[in-house]
Amino acid sequence: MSKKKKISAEVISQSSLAEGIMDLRLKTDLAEDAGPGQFIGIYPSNRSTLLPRPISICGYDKTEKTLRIVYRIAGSGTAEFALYRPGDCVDILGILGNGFPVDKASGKKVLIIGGGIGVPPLLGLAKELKENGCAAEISMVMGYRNSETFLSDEFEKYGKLYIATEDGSVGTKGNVIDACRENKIEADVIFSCGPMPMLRGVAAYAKEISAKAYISLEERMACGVGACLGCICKTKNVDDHSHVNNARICTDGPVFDADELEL
Amino acid sequence: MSKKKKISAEVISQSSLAEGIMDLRLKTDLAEDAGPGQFIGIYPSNRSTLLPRPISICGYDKTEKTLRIVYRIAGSGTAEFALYRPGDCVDILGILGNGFPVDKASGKKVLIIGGGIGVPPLLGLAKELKENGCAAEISMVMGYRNSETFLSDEFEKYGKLYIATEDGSVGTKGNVIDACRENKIEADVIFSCGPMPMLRGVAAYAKEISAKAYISLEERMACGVGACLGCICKTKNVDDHSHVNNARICTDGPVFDADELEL
Amino acid sequence: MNTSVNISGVTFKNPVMTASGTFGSGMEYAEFVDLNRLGAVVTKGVASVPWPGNPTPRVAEVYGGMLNAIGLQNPGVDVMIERDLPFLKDFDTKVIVNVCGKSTQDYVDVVDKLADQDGVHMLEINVSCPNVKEGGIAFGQDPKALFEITKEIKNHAKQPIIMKLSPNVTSIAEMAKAAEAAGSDAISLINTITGMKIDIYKKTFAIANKTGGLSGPAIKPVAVRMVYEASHAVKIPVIGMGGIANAEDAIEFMLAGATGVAVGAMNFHDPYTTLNVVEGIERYMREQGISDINDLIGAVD
Amino acid sequence: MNTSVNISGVTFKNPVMTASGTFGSGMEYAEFVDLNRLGAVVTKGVASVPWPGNPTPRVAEVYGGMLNAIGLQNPGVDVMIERDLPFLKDFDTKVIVNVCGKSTQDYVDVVDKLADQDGVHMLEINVSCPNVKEGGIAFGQDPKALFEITKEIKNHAKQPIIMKLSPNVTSIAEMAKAAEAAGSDAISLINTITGMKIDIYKKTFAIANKTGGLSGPAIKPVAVRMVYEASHAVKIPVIGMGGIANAEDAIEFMLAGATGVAVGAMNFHDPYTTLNVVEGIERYMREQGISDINDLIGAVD
Ligand SMILES: Cc1cc2nc3c(=O)[nH]c(=O)nc-3n(C[C@H](O)[C@H](O)[C@H](O)COP(=O)(O)OP(=O)(O)OC[C@H]3O[C@@H](n4cnc5c(N)ncnc54)[C@H](O)[C@@H]3O)c2cc1C
Ligand SMILES: Cc1cc2nc3c(=O)[nH]c(=O)nc-3n(C[C@H](O)[C@H](O)[C@H](O)COP(=O)(O)OP(=O)(O)OC[C@H]3O[C@@H](n4cnc5c(N)ncnc54)[C@H](O)[C@@H]3O)c2cc1C
Ligand SMILES: Cc1cc2nc3c(=O)[nH]c(=O)nc-3n(C[C@H](O)[C@H](O)[C@H](O)COP(=O)(O)O)c2cc1C
Ligand SMILES: Cc1cc2nc3c(=O)[nH]c(=O)nc-3n(C[C@H](O)[C@H](O)[C@H](O)COP(=O)(O)O)c2cc1C
Ligand code: FES
Ligand code: FES
Repeated sequence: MSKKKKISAEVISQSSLAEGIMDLRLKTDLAEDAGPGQFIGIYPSNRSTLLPRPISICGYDKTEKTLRIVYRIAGSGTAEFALYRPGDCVDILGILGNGFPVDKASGKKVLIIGGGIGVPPLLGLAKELKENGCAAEISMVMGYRNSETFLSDEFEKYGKLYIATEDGSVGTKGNVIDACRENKIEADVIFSCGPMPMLRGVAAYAKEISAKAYISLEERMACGVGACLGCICKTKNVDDHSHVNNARICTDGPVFDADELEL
Repeated sequence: MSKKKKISAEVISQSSLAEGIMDLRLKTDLAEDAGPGQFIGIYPSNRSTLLPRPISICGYDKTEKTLRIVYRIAGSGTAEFALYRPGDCVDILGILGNGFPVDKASGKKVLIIGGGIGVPPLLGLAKELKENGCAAEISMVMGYRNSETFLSDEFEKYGKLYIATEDGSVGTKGNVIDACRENKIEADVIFSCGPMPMLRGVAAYAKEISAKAYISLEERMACGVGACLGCICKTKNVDDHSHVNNARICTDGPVFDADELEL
Repeated sequence: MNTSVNISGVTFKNPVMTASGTFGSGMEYAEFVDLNRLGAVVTKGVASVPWPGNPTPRVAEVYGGMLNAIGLQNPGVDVMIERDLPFLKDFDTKVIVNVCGKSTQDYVDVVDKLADQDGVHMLEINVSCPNVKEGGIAFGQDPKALFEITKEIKNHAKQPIIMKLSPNVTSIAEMAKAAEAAGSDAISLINTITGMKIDIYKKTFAIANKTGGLSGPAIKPVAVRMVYEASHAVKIPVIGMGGIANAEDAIEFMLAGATGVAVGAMNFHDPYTTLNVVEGIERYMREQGISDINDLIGAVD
Repeated sequence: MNTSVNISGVTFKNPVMTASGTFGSGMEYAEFVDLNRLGAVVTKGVASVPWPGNPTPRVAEVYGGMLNAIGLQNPGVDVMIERDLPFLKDFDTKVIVNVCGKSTQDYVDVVDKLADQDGVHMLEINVSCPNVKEGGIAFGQDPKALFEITKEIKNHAKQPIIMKLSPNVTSIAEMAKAAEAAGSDAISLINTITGMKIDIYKKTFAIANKTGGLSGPAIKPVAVRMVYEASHAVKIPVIGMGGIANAEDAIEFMLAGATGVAVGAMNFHDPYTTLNVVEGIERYMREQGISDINDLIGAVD
């Protein structure tokens, strides 16, 4: 793996996928190091806000050297990003984080579960598993608020897709676990990203069906590179690096074996 | 006079007049209230700097509703302004300050003396005196560092122009007072703007030739509207508003009768 | 929807005030803002006699704020009574006069002169100005001195008094308690934090006084923390200030424990700030379904 | 051109250091910056045993800076000796180990363990962390307590010690003098200023610990002022920090009286900041015709 860098990337395109959900493509050498489940830090140009915004990699093209990110407008930083137009430059920090352990999928029945803004990083994972992995089977369950099921058309290319919506407008009415049960989805390995309550549900479901679960966590970050100890999560055992029951989400994660976490 | 306002103005054009000297034209209703020697506050859009930059009005067109300002790139704010392109919007505060008392020129021999970045506001004054004033005669002395005698071509339209340059490349080698002496310029009224040492020289020269001098001062400002008391100058007598020997440059000035100041 | 708050028996139509020294006597900003919309106008500090203040430069810009060392230039209380108070009487807003002095007697003189001015609803006592050599902050950095001067002023004051606290202390809670124990009706905070800027090319201080008071958004987290600590240490109402730029900031101070809020340096960035804060608070209350603004005070604990 | 400075007998190739807790043990930023270019690496605070630190959220962004309440999570001094110090030994830079504790004995235990580590050139004693409940800042807000603990640590330390001062005090000069009187070889300042942020929509504190330490450009004017005051109060060298983002800022601290300077939160904004500061100082010296960096120290007075 190459060194992490802070560099300027060029905006290639940006469009809106759903209400408040943006799809941004960047030209950058960092794409060469990208893997599914990793993330970058994006710096607002507004000089009163100084910290990078952690955003997952949704897709990457190593030959074209492009990164794709899909994000929700959540505050001042993302609101600024939403204004970017082709040709604009943006400072980014990357490639950050460990990413999903795709090798664990080899020969296994894989289930990918995403919820809300946890959906985007799983698209890159599904593509990688389909194109370069050796998974025996790929099922996917994506949860949305309503009929704005962004990215679902793209997921369908990589396996069987189930959808859950809170308002029941598409697929199962309810959450992703409801959809798993309704469709009696079996799996050996689960990869997941989404809000913490959903991840807890995923970990419990994995136990039920005796699958391994690898889940991607979120926390407030400052450095993004493992130095500040801002972004920790609780681990069951003493962590190798910290020597206490804390792991750094930005470097030891964001993807963890659910069995190793105190959720 | 209308109320002061903070409003957004549109950039019409911007060009460079000399090394580091910019000529910016803005479309704004504030132009209707503008007079020579007054100024506006320009807000950087960089959110880490919050105070308006005071910049004198170099010219105005009340029918077209345009303001012209000429400024030197001196720091982060002006460096940002220099990047503005037609169509950009910029927040401005105005119209600020009292301006030159053009009525004092009526029937008089007028001498206008400018130095460095004090030159621009005098262009609007010369134009006003020529077009709407009743001055008996207008002479002008402008001091520059070198042969980059920005705006001098425009001054020539309004009266007899003498130039002083520090390096002697154009006109008198030396300062504006050297040029006044060399050309034995007589006057009843002097209007001046420039660095403090020059203004002291102007006040002394005015005494010598028994002229009245009205000089425009600079000081660090915060509010620009007379509220913070940041921008005072020392007055000979107790000031009417402050009840101490201080006048506010932003509202009582920037133009003062030199006789009333403790220079 | 009720936006009015009560501080020591005085009712304010809303909690939004101007921070002393950043709004002149209200006259300068009346061109921009309808003063009738404000909870109160807090005037620039006034002494018993005119003060000339400090040499220039008196202000300097810094990241997210500014330094000032005006040195409490003011025309004296007599001019305030003759000129500024009559101007303010025409508006339907409360008037709080900020009082400064070099000795206890100075403060008392001003307080006495203002005693029968019915256009003055409260007095804010500035014992926290970092920019004058004597008096001022000396009272504001020692709980005993603060207690003594508060007591003496309270003996003279006809209007309720607000002791304005300095953030340049180890324990703001201790200072708040001293003011309360001496009978202060309310407290306000924070005054500016002492700072310095050096011009590395000119090799001089950016402020003639060397140090100046830091204000603006840069100090907001410190101000919110101190308002929280002070309001948890005393029972008297707290007026919060320090970097308020918009309604969100003002609400943050109220949730931390402030009954009133004041806009300072951000008036210089945007002369409409006070009005925007008033309107933004109303919008927030509507959106959040809050019918009484008093429900916000100290609601995050 | 000489860029080296001497602090209590230790020579630094340049005055630029990393602020403790913002640079890990150097390992994390070695990907971005050649550590050989730095005057010193100052490590994250280390205690005698591993500390788990505070619950999350531990960091929050604020205008021009951030709040943190990490709570001094650290793997304990033994791990530092086995893992981090050997890593740092390979670089041609000085190593300053930042030490934390809850009791005097805690500090002494760490200092004793580091005594015969020749890869450790100085010890920085953190008695100013606002984010731990006991110890820490309690020593850093009372001159007597500071004197006592400094004395005790000095009795044990084999390396020269730097007492790191808290800005959350009424008089920084008094604290500096207490450290000097007790035998501290140098002082460093400022640690973070205690702040608070409230999320007005979620109605919660942005930091689980309620309060956090404010750092970043927002605090620079306060830090410069305190470095000026402290360096004028004592004869021992001062290491200055607080919001340094570039060489201009670093030079400002030196002109105010700092012999060394440290980059903290701005590493998070730009991981190359330390290197840019080193190069920018050299450029400034060339442009201004300054041949010895020591001529900058305290040059504005
Ligand atoms: C590893 C990781 C991957 C992420 N991937 C994505 C993604 O692919 N798409 C997406 O839309 N969002 C993603 N997020 C969340 C995203 O980081 C926040 O929505 C974003 O930082 C908000 O920034 P803002 O300036 O718009 O909001 P503000 O609220 O103005 O931000 C203020 C501060 O809080 C931080 N912050 C706010 N919300 C979050 C959050 N949920 N998580 C972490 N920090 C936060 C910001 O980074 C900033 O420092 C991810 C978060 C993490 C930790
Ligand atoms: C009444 C008045 C009229 C002026 N007219 C002109 C003009 O027509 N053309 C022109 O080029 N300049 C003019 N100036 C000077 C101009 O205001 C400064 O050059 C400008 O503010 C520098 O801003 P900056 O952000 O580029 O510099 P920075 O140094 O980054 O500014 C930092 C702070 O210092 C203030 N500041 C810096 N230099 C000055 C200065 N010389 N006077 C007052 N404040 C300063 C800035 O406004 C800002 O608040 C005038 C100043 C005054 C007071
Ligand atoms: C230019 C200026 C002048 C001030 N003058 C006074 C004053 O006369 N009396 C006083 O009590 N506070 C004075 N202050 C302090 C403010 O009232 C306020 O407490 C402080 O600036 C913090 O609020 P802010 O960050 O919103 O400005 C002054 C502040 C500024 C910026
Ligand atoms: C995330 C973080 C962790 C910190 N940890 C420590 C620490 O362990 N020990 C210490 O003495 N100071 C610690 N500090 C304080 C810094 O070393 C520094 O004094 C302060 O942040 C001011 O500098 P800055 O504004 O450049 O960040 C920490 C600061 C931050 C932001
Ligand atoms: S964000 Fe700094 S350690 Fe993870
Ligand atoms: S700038 Fe505020 S009074 Fe002139």
